Amino acid sequence: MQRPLTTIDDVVIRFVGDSGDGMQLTGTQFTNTTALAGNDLATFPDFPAEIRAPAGTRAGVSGFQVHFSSKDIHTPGDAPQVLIAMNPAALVANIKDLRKGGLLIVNTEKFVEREWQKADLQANPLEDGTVDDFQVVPVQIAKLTKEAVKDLGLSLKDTDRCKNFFALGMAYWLFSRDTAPTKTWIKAKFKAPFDEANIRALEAGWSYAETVELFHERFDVPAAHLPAGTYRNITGNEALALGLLTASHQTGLRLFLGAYPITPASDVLHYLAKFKDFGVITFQAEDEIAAVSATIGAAFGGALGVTTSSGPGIALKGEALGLAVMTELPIVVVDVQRGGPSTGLPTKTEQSDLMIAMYGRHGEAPMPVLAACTPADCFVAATEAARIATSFMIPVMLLTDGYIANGSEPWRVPDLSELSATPVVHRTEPEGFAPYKRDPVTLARPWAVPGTPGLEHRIGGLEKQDGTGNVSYDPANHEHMVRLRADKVRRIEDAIPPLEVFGDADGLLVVSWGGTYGSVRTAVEEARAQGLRVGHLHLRWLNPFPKNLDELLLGAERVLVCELNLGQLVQILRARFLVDALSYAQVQGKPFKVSALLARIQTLSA
Amino acid sequence: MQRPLTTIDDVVIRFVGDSGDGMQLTGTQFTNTTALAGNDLATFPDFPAEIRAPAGTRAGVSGFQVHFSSKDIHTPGDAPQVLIAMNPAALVANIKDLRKGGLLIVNTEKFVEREWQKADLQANPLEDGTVDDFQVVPVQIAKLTKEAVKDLGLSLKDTDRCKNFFALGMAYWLFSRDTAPTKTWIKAKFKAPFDEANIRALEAGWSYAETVELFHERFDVPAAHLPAGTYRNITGNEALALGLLTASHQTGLRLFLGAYPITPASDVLHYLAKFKDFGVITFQAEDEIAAVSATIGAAFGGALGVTTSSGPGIALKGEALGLAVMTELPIVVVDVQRGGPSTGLPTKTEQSDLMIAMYGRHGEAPMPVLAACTPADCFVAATEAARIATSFMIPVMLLTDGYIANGSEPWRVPDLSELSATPVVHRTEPEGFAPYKRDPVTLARPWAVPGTPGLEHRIGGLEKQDGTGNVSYDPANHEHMVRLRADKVRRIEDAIPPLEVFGDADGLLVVSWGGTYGSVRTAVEEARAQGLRVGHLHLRWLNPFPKNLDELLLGAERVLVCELNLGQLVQILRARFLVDALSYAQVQGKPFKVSALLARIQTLSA
Amino acid sequence: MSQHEATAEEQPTPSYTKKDFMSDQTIRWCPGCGDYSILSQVQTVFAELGVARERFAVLSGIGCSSRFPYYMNTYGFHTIHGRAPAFATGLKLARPDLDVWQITGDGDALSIGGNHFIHVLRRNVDMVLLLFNNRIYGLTKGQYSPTSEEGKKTKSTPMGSVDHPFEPCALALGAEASFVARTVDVFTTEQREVLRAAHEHKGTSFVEIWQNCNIFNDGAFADITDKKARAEKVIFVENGQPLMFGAEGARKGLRLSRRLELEVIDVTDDNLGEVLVHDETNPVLAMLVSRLKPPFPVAMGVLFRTSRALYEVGVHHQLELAHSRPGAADLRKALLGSSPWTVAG
Amino acid sequence: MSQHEATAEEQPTPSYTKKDFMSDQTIRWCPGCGDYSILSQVQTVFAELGVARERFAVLSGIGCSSRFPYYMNTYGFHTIHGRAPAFATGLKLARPDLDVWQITGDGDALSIGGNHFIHVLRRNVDMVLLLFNNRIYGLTKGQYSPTSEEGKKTKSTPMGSVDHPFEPCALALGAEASFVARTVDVFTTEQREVLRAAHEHKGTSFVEIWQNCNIFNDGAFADITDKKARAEKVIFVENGQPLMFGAEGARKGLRLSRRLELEVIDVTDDNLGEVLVHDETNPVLAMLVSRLKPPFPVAMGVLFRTSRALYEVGVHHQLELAHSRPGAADLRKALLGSSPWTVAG
Ligand SMILES: Cc1ncc(C[n+]2csc(CCOP(=O)(O)OP(=O)(O)O)c2C)c(N)n1
Ligand SMILES: Cc1ncc(C[n+]2csc(CCOP(=O)(O)OP(=O)(O)O)c2C)c(N)n1
Ligand code: SF4
Ligand code: SF4
Ligand SMILES: [Mg+2]
Ligand SMILES: [Mg+2]
Repeated sequence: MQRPLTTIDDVVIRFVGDSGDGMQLTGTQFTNTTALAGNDLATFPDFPAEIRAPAGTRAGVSGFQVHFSSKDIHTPGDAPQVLIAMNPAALVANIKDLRKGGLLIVNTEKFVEREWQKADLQANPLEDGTVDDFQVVPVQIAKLTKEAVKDLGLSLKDTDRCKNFFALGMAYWLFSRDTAPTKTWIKAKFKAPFDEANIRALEAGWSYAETVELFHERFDVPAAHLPAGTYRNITGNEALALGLLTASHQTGLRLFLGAYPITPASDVLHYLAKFKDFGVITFQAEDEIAAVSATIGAAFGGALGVTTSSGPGIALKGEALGLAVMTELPIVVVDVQRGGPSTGLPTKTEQSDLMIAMYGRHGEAPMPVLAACTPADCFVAATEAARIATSFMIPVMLLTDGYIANGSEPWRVPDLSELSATPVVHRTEPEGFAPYKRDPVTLARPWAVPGTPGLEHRIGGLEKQDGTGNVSYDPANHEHMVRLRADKVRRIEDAIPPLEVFGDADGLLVVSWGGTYGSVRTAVEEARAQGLRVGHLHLRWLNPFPKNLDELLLGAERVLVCELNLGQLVQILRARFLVDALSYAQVQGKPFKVSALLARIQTLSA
Repeated sequence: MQRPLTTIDDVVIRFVGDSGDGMQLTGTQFTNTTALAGNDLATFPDFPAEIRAPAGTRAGVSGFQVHFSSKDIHTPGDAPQVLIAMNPAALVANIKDLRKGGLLIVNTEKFVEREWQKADLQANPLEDGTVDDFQVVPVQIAKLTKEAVKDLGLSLKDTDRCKNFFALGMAYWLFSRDTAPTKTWIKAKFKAPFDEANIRALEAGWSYAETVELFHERFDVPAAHLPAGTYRNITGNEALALGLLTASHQTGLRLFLGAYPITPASDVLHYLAKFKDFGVITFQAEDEIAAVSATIGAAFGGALGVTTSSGPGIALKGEALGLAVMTELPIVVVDVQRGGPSTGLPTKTEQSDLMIAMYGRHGEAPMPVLAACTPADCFVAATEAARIATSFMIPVMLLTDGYIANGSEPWRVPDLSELSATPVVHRTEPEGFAPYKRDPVTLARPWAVPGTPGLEHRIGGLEKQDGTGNVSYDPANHEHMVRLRADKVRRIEDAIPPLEVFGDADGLLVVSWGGTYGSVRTAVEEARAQGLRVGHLHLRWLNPFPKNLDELLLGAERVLVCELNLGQLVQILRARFLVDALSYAQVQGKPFKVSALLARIQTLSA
Repeated sequence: MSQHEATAEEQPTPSYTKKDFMSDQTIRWCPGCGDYSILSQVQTVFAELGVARERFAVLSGIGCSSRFPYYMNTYGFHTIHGRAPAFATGLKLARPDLDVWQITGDGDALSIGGNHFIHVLRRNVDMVLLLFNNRIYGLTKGQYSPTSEEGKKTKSTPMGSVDHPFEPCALALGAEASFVARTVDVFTTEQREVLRAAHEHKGTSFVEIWQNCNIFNDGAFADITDKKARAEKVIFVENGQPLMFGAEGARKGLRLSRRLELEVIDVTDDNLGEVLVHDETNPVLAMLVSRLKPPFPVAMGVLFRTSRALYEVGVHHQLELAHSRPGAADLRKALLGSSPWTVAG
Repeated sequence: MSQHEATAEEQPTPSYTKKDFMSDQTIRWCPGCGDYSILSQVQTVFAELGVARERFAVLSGIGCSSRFPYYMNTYGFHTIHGRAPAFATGLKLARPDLDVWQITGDGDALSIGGNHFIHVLRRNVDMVLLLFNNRIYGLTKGQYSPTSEEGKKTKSTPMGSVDHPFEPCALALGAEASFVARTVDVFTTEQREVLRAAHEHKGTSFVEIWQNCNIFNDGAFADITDKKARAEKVIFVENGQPLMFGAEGARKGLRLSRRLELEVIDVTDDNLGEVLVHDETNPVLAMLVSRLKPPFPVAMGVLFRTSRALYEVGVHHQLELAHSRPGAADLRKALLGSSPWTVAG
């Protein structure tokens, strides 16, 4: 039976299930297919800290949210319209987010007493009122999947593993998506008979939705009007890896990554390890201190040195970073922030490492700090960090976070011709060489690497005499050098673009940095659509600040700084500009909800 | 011949020579004798980073300055009136500090061509105009010493080693000091015939000054009017060690020190290692991470855990401190600050670790921070840190610096009855026990230590559920806990005294923290003596700030924050109170000169 | 100090069952993980040791294995990555009355924690150190570890690792360990024996436990855990016994060659005397057997045990000695220092 | 990448004298420090190696010994305490064309730096690692170190240390070292020979150099540096030669006992065959001789040497292999990923 096809602009769908249910894979496939359909999109995977928490428990719930649209969007969405829940634990952990009246597809076979109990429930959530406000679509996914694959000789366990494709098939039907890309992918990924089994499950899901009158309508989300070009879907960690690879291409330097695995930064190591054909060296060190030390060693040798980590690992790198500051060697340090303090909430997102990025070294050891704002922006931020590091001869700190690192969005892949070459040439000329003789503009010292005849010299962590680079205990030289290192960071302001305010610069100025860009921008857009005098100021550079930040902050009627911490940037802004900026802080291991931001903006605008 | 005896109030004398010349020992003896004479005093030892730099070079110059007075004094003095220089390198490195018209005693035998050359000089500094502005007293110290000890059968090298006592003898004569205490000390310290030799050298110096008409006058510096009591001379590191020992006595807890040697903190380990009879455990760990980890382990076991270090070591402790924050275990972390960044100027002083003390941990991991202000104050600060740590169940950061750690002053030794007992009792009652159930006032959780029946529980670095202490990934609980940990620090404001301004609170308010107390107080005293409307506000607690800081800052006409860094406290004050505080920053590896501070105060008051 | 230490010997120890050592926390390891078996053995053995439950302190670093303390109904401390030996050292120094156990993984102990690992062994702090060696980073989802074999393909080594692995027992021996043993997650009886021996030994008792990570390195030890192959592939060393192995009917033994290398011989009544006899106090033998790899059988059991001074005992001995001196622990005297003076009122 | 590596073989190496390796920096060690002698031997040997001066990179941590790079007229990097092996690994990975040397102290390498030390050895990065072992912390003015003997009284151990020390060579062997040698600051000829052998070896060449700190641990090695006693107290091992020592007329040798322990015998023509012959490829022998202590003679020379894969070679081999595959290093392709799509203009 033909169901009406409703065209809508914007959908948020969330797949939730047990860690073993393959929700991450399902979400990724839905995303890729949706990307190919030309929608703008943003994703938010959310998984537990355990590898495999006990099946059926709330601790084991894994989710993947996709927001897709025919408009330009910035976040994975606050609240899904569609929730596909594979078991009771997943349902109860997620139902509060589903919009009133939203579509709830449940895998009914799991809604039995043994399963509610694993989820610490006293009753069947399908029957106790929990789902009253929603359009519930109960489906015997397991049974239907079993039938679809029954003659393939699969074990029960293997059969059960196909059921996420059944769910995916239903979702495809619902949003009129093409199943072909997923089939191609299944064929490439699985061996017989599992390829066939998964394809059958997928098709069975589609057909079931098509045939049985479960749904009253079908939706079409037309393609977004994206600028022309070739696109791909990309996560922040992928974009970061590609940005670093590109920086190596632009500078002509070998890329060296020193890293020790840590969630959520490990994937950068995994991605870069695949680029051996580009000469990329990835060194899985014995710990984070060795990782940063090897990176500085590689930079001493002339490579583009990068070290990636997250909170606990960043804390360990502080001492060595002081040495990079003192020896003025160009490295990029990436902190993919997660929930702290200590081991904290390792798989959750947070922005609470700004202060340690700014001040986590003993002595006066300033470092430039910048932050990426969306998954795709990690690419740009990485190239920017590398450009500043090598042109100023300085270690640079780049902040991302778990939210944008694992989230994804479509990215217009730049043409190689768009990637301006910024070749770095090591010094070879002995005439007039001194290790700490500086470029008058950037204050960069020469990068003279071992192997170059006539430039033999020695560097180290003791205070250096400016020019010669010799060890110096001279008080005046020390003061000079401490101020010079601070000045070098300040001069980067000449190499970065001025800030632009989105919307009204003279009303309520909402300030964000890093991965909260999307939610803040959306909230400001919505506030402006409601006629409020609001502007959005997003900071990529946190040290130094762009030159015009001063006038923008002082020109605003009111300043609201939104951060996923207890208010770190707001402190720096207050100190620097003596502006009575307000703080909107949230520390829950998850991104801001647009609705909450909007509410705050409304209150302040009232 | 009897020379006139002039009574003066205040003297600054500096002994300078090669590292091998025993200047530290000479200075210490002069200090002790002066202390026994009842003067108030302050000392400033200044030695090179090398163990033994090449003899005769500027890098090898070692100095010891003593300021003594019949008045109450706060600093070792800006500029000496008397300089005793054992060689050309020492002379040229120090002469610029000697007051115009000051007395310069030189060991003439070292002023020969070979020796100037070692000091990178082209001419004899005694002859090229360098010393024109001073009263030069040339003495053949080596020859005279040799004669004094000639029949004792000493080798040339050993003979030469006595000459610092000759110099000391001259200084004793000049300031009418008793030689007896030093003689007693020599007898206890040296074996025959070296005891005899040193005593003879000391007496020869005294007699030489008495007999030969080198000096036109002799001075008497009468005893200061110190409050009644028993005094001793004490360095900051000694006072710190004794403060910790006393805290152990007050709380009834075993003192455990986990430390890895590092200049200038090592002496705390050395001093505490001597108190084994008190049950003090000193653990020289394999590195700073092990040191702090063992300390936290000991605190888990119920001990008063302390870890001491300096900049590079503090940077390494950040990750583990996050765990102490999360597990709410009471430890004291001492940072004896030195010149940074990186290895920096390891034997010089600085206040550049305030920011890392506040923010050197990933995530939101606030710690209380306080700073000692004089050598003797390290005692008070240590007991205070331990009191707060144990009563709030929180890791506390205590800052001192190389200047007060090595400097000394007289200290009125408290009677045991003055040391209030603040006994700490570990929880033993199983009834109603939960590891994160809190005291309603301090928010302290119970300190339940292994070995206690019925209180078995587990702690760790993952976010904790308040109350139960179970691992919790709940977003709302995380926000609650992050804010609770911050609140716990804030509540310490109820346990610390309000601030008092010295002088005018409504004029120019000069703010200091830590080891700059003495110079700032002296400068403010001098400014006030000149009739300027100036006040001094010294902060012991940097996190939290005392409650009345707000009103004091806002009540001042102008605020000037003086620090040996690029302006760290000033930033925090500006951010917190939005006060347009000015910064007076100096980063030269040495303390402020009172004269420089005074000049700045005068300019701002004009 | 005294409040706890004093109570150490007070009451008779209650008799326990394994259940007394099971905590109320839900276990979060993957179904099928080798850690379950180890947990079960440790709980069983704890119940037998005659130690009051509150005296146990179980510490760990970070990793799947390091979740262990949560599941033990004792005092527990899940610390930070790699540093648990230092936490344990501090705890044991402060509280020698406690029975300290440390759980660690191959990454936790040998990668980030290598330094603390070798230092606790050389100091010989009296504690048990259990290293769950699954030759992989479990918790961070499958990177190679310092015990992964060369050529291992993992997420971080798509073309295979080029790192030569550590042999944990050999490293421990080089680091002055006084007790070195090896066992396997599924060898439950042998494992419990090794755990008992480790507890009995005075000093840092290092036990390497081969542990299957069925998610990221499944079957790493399948070769030897396979029941049929076991007799041929494993040699259970026993002090004073000849080093022999082999399935029924096929007696094999180890002999030392002239080049000082081990070689396998088919044992007959004639050459039985040539078979090396295991001497657990001999470091050379320990080194030789610890390094045995296929085609040789791998060695299990107590490879090495020697008696040497305990760190915390040495430390406390000095405290007591110092305390026993006349005029000791006089705070007023300590505060006054060597040259005080008095100012009259 | 290519800019430097390409030039490695270009010019013939100029011939150097020791002076070419002396920098213009004033030496800041105490007069009489053993470090001077080592500096002199290293400078002498560098001049002989046939390596262009600019190819040398000398790295160090922190300590008196770690000041070394400042005095060498080569590229030098005085890094941070304990981490130099990691800096060196990064440098060598990025620049396999360089001749990397690392200088460290007993505190730098074995206390704070223990982890990096064992990891560089197991990875077998091609470099020379010289550990100046003075059994004390020099730079921080005299605390005991992980190689100080038990009972040592220092500033931090007024009643004597209770730490059992590491035997650096044994630790290195346990950590998979491929080259282990030992020498003494004042044994200048033997030291230079060891340095040459270390340079020649492919892999991490670990050399322990006993070094006198005449300020804080004077005479620590006086026993064996004393010219007269030396023959009785030192055994210079040589590959393929019997392990013999003794003053003229008194030939002594080492024999392996039945308990697998070394014992000293007076060598006669009859029992010469019983004397162990040094085999530098045998790890057991290396372990045995490295642990010799008085009353046995101490062993000097190359104790162990084995050939195994080099870390940086393995890494670069994979890079080349990957690069040689069809369609390799296509940036556009890498950026596009596996499923790009096109939006028309
Ligand atoms: C300082 C720090 N770095 C990295 C991590 C991430 N991390 C957690 S566990 C682990 C390794 C786990 O491997 P292993 O010790 O073998 O334990 P397993 O999970 O295999 O039991 C890593 C790298 C961390 N938690 N802290
Ligand atoms: C992180 C850190 N911790 C501590 C120190 C202080 N420190 C410098 S050198 C040293 C030990 C030196 O001993 P060793 O390595 O044996 O070298 P030596 O001076 O004896 O040659 C220490 C503890 C430091 N510089 N950095
Ligand atoms: S990932 Fe491996 S080691 Fe970790 S719990 Fe799962 S099976 Fe066990
Ligand atoms: S302190 Fe010792 S090791 Fe350091 S330079 Fe002096 S003699 Fe050499
Ligand atoms: Mg593991
Ligand atoms: Mg040393």
